Amino acid sequence: MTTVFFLIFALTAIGAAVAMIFQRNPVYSCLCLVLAFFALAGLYVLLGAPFIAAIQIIVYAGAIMVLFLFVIMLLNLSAEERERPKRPRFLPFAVAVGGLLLLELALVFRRAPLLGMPAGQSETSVEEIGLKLFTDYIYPFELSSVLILAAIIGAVMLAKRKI
Amino acid sequence: MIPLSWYLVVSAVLFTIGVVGIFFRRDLITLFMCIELQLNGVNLALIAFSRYLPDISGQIIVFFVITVAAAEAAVGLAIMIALFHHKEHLDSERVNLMQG
Amino acid sequence: MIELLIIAVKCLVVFTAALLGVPFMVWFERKVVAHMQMRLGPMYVGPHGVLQPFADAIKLMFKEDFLPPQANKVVYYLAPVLGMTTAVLAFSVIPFGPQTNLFGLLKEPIPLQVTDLNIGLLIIFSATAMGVYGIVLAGWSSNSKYPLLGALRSTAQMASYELSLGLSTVSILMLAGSLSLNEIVNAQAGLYWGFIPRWFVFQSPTGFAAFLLYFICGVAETNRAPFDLPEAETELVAGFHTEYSSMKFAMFFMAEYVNMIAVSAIATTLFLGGWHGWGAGGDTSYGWVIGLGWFVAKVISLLFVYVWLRATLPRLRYDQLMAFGWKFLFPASLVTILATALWISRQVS
Amino acid sequence: MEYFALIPLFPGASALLLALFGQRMSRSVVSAIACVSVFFSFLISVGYLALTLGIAIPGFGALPRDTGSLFTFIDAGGLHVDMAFRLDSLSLIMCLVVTGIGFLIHVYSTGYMHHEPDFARYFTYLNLFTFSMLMLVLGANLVVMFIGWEGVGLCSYLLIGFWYEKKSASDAGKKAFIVNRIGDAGFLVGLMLLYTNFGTLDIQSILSGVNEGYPVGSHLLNLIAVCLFIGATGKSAQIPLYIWLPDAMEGPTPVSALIHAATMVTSGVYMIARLGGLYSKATLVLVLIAWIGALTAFVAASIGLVQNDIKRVLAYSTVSQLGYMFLACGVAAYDAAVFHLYTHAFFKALLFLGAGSVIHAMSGEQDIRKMGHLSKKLGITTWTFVAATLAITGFPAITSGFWSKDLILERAFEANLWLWLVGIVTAGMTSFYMFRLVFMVFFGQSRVDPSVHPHESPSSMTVPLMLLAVGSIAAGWVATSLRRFLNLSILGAHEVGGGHAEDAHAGWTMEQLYLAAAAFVVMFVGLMLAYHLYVKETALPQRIGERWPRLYKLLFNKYFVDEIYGAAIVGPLVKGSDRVYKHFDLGVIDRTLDTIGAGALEGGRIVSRLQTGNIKAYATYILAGAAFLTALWVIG
Repeated sequence: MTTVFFLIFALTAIGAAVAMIFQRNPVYSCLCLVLAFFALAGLYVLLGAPFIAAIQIIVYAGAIMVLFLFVIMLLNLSAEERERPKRPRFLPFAVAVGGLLLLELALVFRRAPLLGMPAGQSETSVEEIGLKLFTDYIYPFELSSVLILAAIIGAVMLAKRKI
Repeated sequence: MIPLSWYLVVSAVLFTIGVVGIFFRRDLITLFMCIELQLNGVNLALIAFSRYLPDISGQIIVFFVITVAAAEAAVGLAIMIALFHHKEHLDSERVNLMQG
Repeated sequence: MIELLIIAVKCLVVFTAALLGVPFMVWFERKVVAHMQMRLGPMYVGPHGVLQPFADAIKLMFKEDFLPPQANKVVYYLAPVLGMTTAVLAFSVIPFGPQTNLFGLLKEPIPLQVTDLNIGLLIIFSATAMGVYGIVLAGWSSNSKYPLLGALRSTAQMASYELSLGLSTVSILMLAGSLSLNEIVNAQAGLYWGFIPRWFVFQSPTGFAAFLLYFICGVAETNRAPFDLPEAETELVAGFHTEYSSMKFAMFFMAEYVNMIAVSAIATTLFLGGWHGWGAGGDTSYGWVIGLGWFVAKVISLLFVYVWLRATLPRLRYDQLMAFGWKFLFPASLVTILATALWISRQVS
Repeated sequence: MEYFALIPLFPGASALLLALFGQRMSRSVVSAIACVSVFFSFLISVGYLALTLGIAIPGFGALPRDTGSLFTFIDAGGLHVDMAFRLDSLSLIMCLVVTGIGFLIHVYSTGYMHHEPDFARYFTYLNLFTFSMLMLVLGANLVVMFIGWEGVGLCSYLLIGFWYEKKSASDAGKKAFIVNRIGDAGFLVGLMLLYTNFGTLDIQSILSGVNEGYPVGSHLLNLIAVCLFIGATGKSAQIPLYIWLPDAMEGPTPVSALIHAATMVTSGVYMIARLGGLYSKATLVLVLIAWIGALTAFVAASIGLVQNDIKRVLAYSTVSQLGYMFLACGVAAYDAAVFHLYTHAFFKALLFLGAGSVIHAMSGEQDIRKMGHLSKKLGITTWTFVAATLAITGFPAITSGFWSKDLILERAFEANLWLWLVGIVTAGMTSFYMFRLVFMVFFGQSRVDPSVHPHESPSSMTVPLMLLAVGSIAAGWVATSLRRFLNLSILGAHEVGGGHAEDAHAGWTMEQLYLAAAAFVVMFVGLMLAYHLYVKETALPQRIGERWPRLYKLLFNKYFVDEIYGAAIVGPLVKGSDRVYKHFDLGVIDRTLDTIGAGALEGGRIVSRLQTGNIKAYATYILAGAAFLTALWVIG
């Protein structure tokens, strides 16, 4: 049962990702990515991380990708200009390096010890994450708030033509 | 039971697709999305390790990655809007203001 | 196998109920608004026009299904489906009543809830967050000026109000200590001094503030008056669904009403004690009917407020809307959280 | 608590204060700060003197006294240098001279420099000089001493070029500085040799090291001694590096009095006396020092015979008197050298200040041919100047110069007859040119320009003159006890009571009487000759000059030494430098650097092509790097 779900989610994620980079229309790319994120959220659930899965959907799919879509629409970006000759300057390189990287990663994973799922491990509760976050990771947490503040100010400064 | 390496393979494939996408596509928005895809590939690996080790820290790191990604998206998209107002296009191969 | 069957049945029931709520809500709204405006409202189809919504539905079904020529076909079809789906999704985690074996029909008692997840509230937020896609995509795929503007407005509006919406529920999480809606409801059982229910609205001084904030944000999230900017007739024709007609329009229409019901149901669950009320049936075999009754009564009261708002308040200007969201609701919800934290820490110590 | 560490501190603090805030202070405040700071130092010195004389003052202990390390100055590798001071009889006498005479000259300066616009700068330099000189004197190790040594050189340069708008003044400053650098190079080499061989630069450790480990006449000691002596010839204006001192007269006259007569130029003598234990064993160098001293004394005196500038005459007399001191050092009579240093400080300061008073009165005129019969107008100046002249010429029995110069000649006689001969002839010449000066300036007929109206100087100038006059006469009366006191430091306590220190006590031998008489005769002859030539028959000098024109020209042009140096050293150096500049600097260094710079530029241009501004190119680099690193990890 789990294996089936895994296969469904994994293949969806990969398929959506591939579709994303092949779609000429940015809106479609965006939607494909949202789909991939959903599939990933499914994988997270399978991995016993429902909180992260929910966050993935709320933040990634529900906020970040909406932002992307918003910008695409605001700038009214259509499909890439077709009249300009497509010069795949980096395409051969992309294929070569991508293949190389994949190969390398495969090698690395083959070497990794094949861990089985630890027995009796239930899914992580929000409480555990919260405890960890506000004890061991309190400084990164506070720092991230500063980061977000900086991002807010930066975004406003950049996007507003006149403050 | 699904072995860890399956998740890692999916993670690697997603990451690689992101990498390939960066070379394959031209408009900056899509490049940005490819970067998000790469981040997610890494996130998957982190969560998988967090599950199999088991160590909850992996999930915490993913939490931070998502936070940072949100901030990054806000700033990055703001830059793109500014750039579009300036150049009327977002073609990565025609944006080379930083040329040395 | 029986579990799967039960879940399937539950899904079906909830889905049908949600859909059936729509015509009722349409009729309810028209009648209430009419009476508030000293009119009668629909009177001819059925007694007091109760069948009017069904007549409307039949009319919509037979209308021409128009596809704008430059429209982006796939997305154009996808958008209303997305909107409808996300609207219904929220109901999957809401508990409607206590456990029951349906007058002995089942051996084991089942909860009146499709599924009880310990991240239930997050699921609701996920659904809300995804709701925006339907509107955005509808506006964009129509390949038309007004829908696009309506969609952009609504994106900005929903993204803005979603923050305050989420924050306003944090105080409930702090009080209940759980994300599971079932546990949240159970934390509100009982009465103070025998007559004041232990709803979260009454449990802490901040509860009511949080409830108000949540409800205001909820109204904005569902694009209802006075926050119905995305479909401002006078400015944008009909907003994001200008180009939609027939059943696809009907789906947006339904999605909006389902969303209203969902927001009310969530507000009931989080703040108004869910199915708890005075004199609930307890463990008796008919207790679940009373609980369900309480739940429906509370939801309908909130829906009444929705209609009331629509009949009373004028529409906000767009900049007012944004300023209200960011400059009032957002800080207010933060203050509420802080106050709740102080309250809880005092209670604990 | 070692209070004497405060001695250099007061002028130093004052210099800092004046340097920072002097421009905003009124003249009276500036002069008060400058004078009072030096006076404080003088008081402390006097306190220690009183203590030494058996008057107990609370907080002051017996000599010698070391501060120990005040703080670590240098700690690099094996080299450890502390900031440490040592006060013994030698440095105490020097302190008294520097602060006492320094104080009087400070006071004098407030009057002399009264119309100077850059008043604060002058006193900043003067205080800084006093500070440096005291560092030099008190330094317990040669590094601290060297700091003072360089500090006084710097101040000398700054003060000679005080009127830097005048080209001759700034040139003279540069000359002094450069010539001193040559000497200092030798001094530094000496320091390095000392450090490599003794492992320390602490004076007492070095002296005890020399005392224990080295035979008399050791080559190493000779080498070190000659290096340090080169430094001394520069600082103390000896052959061959004396040429800067006459030019240094471009500075304000009180500066000439303090730096270029009384204190700084004697630091070479002080240094040799301080390292007497070392020099006594460097027998070869001692002979060299003696002859250089004698020769300098003679040469300078002979030039002084014909100079017409009042300050130049005094400058050559300074060089000449310094020659005497080195002559004394050369015959290992360090006590005599320091004793002469001490008396010379009084009368030479007095001479310069008197000359300053004259110049002040003459509104800047320095040519003695345009003076004459000034005794009428400048009573105090005249009599103090005469007192100083008697002292420098060694008028018997009552003047301080008699005691010190006589002692030197006596020691020279004991060592080498020829040295004595040169010394006695020089004494005669000294007598002649000094009285020539006196007669031409103060007596005879007035040749003063009618437009100039000489007037006596203000009391701030005359009071120091009178005090110094008293000192010039009386300073020699303590000869015996002073020498004994000095020998405490120079010879070490164990040698006091034996050797030469005893003979002064034993009364006069016949030999000493003859020597003194010879000196007196020579002095008297010089006096009479001057009187005859410049009061009686004033036309005669002219005729003598015409009779031996070559000799006159040779002397008048100072043996053409500047010209010889110019032709032999400066000219070739300039030409060589020019050639080096054109061929080596431009051709090799500049071209090398230009090539490197151009290479970097070109390299940058090539590398900057990598910076296409295209995001994908950057992504390519990153990816290639990531792939490479991962590959390394996979393979490794």
